[in-house]
Amino acid sequence: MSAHDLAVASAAALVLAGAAGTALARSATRLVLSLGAFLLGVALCFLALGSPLLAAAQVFVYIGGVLVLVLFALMVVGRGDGESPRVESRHDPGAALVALGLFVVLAIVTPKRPSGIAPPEMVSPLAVADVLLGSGIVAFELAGVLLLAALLAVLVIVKSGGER
Amino acid sequence: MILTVACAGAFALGVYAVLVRREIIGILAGAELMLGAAAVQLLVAGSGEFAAGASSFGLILLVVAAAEAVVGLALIVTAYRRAKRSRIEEFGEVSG
Amino acid sequence: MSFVWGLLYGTGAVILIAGGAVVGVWWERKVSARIQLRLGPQQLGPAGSLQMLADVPKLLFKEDVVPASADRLLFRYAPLAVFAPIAMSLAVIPFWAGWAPLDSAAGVLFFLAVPSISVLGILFSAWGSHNTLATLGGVRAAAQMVSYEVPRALAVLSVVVLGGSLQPSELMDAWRWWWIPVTLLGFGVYFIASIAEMNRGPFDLPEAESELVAGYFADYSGIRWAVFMMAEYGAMIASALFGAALFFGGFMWLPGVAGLAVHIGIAALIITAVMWVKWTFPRLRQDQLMTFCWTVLTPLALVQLVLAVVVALWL
Amino acid sequence: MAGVDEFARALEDTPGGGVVLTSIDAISNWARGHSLWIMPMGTACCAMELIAASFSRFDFDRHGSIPRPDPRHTDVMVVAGTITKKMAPSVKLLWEQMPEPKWCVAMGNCAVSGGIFHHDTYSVIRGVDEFLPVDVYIAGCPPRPESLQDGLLRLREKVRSESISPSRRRTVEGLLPLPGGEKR
Repeated sequence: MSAHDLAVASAAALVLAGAAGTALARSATRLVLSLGAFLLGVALCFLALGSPLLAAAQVFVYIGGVLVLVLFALMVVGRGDGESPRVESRHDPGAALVALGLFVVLAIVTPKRPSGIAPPEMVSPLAVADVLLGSGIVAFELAGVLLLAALLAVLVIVKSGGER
Repeated sequence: MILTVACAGAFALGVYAVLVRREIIGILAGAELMLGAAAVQLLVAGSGEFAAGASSFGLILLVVAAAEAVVGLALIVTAYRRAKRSRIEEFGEVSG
Repeated sequence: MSFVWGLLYGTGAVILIAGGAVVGVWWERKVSARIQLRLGPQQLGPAGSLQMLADVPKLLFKEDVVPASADRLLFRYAPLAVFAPIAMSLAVIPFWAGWAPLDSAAGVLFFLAVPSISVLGILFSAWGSHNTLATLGGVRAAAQMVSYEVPRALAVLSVVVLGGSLQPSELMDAWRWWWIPVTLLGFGVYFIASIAEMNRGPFDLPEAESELVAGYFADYSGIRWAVFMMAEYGAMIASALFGAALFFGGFMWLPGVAGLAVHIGIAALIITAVMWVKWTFPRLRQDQLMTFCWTVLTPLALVQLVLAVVVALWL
Repeated sequence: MAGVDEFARALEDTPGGGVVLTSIDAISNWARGHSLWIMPMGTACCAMELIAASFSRFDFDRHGSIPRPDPRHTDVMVVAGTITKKMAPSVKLLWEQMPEPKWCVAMGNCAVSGGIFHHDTYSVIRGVDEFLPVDVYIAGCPPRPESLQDGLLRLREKVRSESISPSRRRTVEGLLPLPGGEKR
């Protein structure tokens, strides 16, 4: 088992543990901690798959931005008593069965990368830029439009909430 | 191999969280799990000659997921400020 | 092999930040004394330079208070969650021609991204304290740090556009002296946004002592509080070294060790300027802070970006 | 603090550990004495002198004393001014929030003995030593910053006799009951 395999395995373990914590945790503190572990694990996976740009962007956008916002929303919604707010869930065998079936199907169907092969070459940010501004220009522009729409939507939502 | 299984697990756990969680923040976290797992799987599938393309579409996926999370959180905070509620059953009536 | 290298680097970064914090606190006390017509530390060592040798053991031997209502896990490890990302961010700063400790292809983005994890540590400490003042301070810090990341990243982007690379060593190879006038506005934005990013005055609303006592670290005593202070000085050192390299060329002026000395000298000047700003300007109000970020700093950074793009295309 | 206490006890029990313990004591006492950070508990006119002490003419930062607003970060509480019965619980709470080791300086006649309010008042506490373990008393109404400086330097001498070991510490009862019963 090479160092790269070990890195991949630890990243995968972090992803799985973080996901389990996020789905099953009872207190909001644990939920946020697990979500942070999951997002960090995803960033490590990106790094192990040879995309440092995507890993840095993941840390920048998710851990520095989205996770902070989640914590922020929890602080706003769950304040009052000193306790960490509880996150309720209604566990149900049907849902578990659906999730399990999905897991089996996904694990069988999705394409795999054989383990034990050499670490992939690092994708340079220039190559990504070539794709984004070349063949992927439509998707890139659409993502920009989507971001603008999201920005306007947030402004409208927050504005209308403040009126009452 | 191991990454694919872990991602499938994370995705399934995300689906489970969306199905069983009652707090909206928990549901949003489940959606984040699914998107993250899908992004890693995209990179796994695209490693090799499509690496640059997979990376760029991973980036776009990141943008979409971030936009979704931000709008969702804005909705939660606004709903809480309006009616002091944050559980999914409490949003039964559409007209508020 | 890479593991050993990482361990070595981590130890080096912690020693560098600790040493930098010791010198930095002494220097700050001297600078602030100068500004307020005082003398500053005087008794221990020449010009009081050994004052921190008394302060650090004192903090080490202080009682380690954990409030009864605090979330113990979050409260205890939050200082580390604030400190570690800042120590990590030192890794991508280029110190030598063609060399940075971690010369990643996305190094510049790494420098902007990793310190933003420390916001999470601040929120954890604020939430873990279960203290109104700490919570208010943490919420303020989060809002401020997430907002000021935008102009800071845009300002750094203008240099990236001129250099055409996100890799620190390549960027420094491409560096030319005439970038300084082109990116001067960008440096101004970077300087102000960095001050806000490390929660120092006049943007130190998260720890405003006149209203929030000490904000998110109000309940920390002894060594844990010292780790917070070390993180603050570490952020200052990292931002100054990075800014000195990207906006002023750093080691590019002279070859070899002399270049490194020039780099550190420019960074020391930037740090002194940060302290000067802190002890001169009064603290802003929260709404002024946000308005300043979104209506002044971000447009200025965009203007700088357009300027850099025009220059890069014209070449 | 518990960890440090256990460490000190273990040192005392090992033969030859006393030498190490006294060396650590010497270092920590030197460090503590040269870095006495002030918790400014200013309630009346003495507070002006206390404030003047950290600015240009007197500048206590010269010998390492800086004021910090947070009780958790400080070592010396300087009670400067009249403490009324209504104020006393807050003073006591702030004192309890300071981490060990901590010292208390009673600055000015009011804090020493009630001062001009010693006779014929119903509302003033006759000296903070009724509920705080005072280490240094500074007379004056108000005392000049020079005398506060003298008081802090004397406190530094007192700190030299401290120890990190609980059995060698000359502890005074840290928490006295509030005069007139516990009222929060």
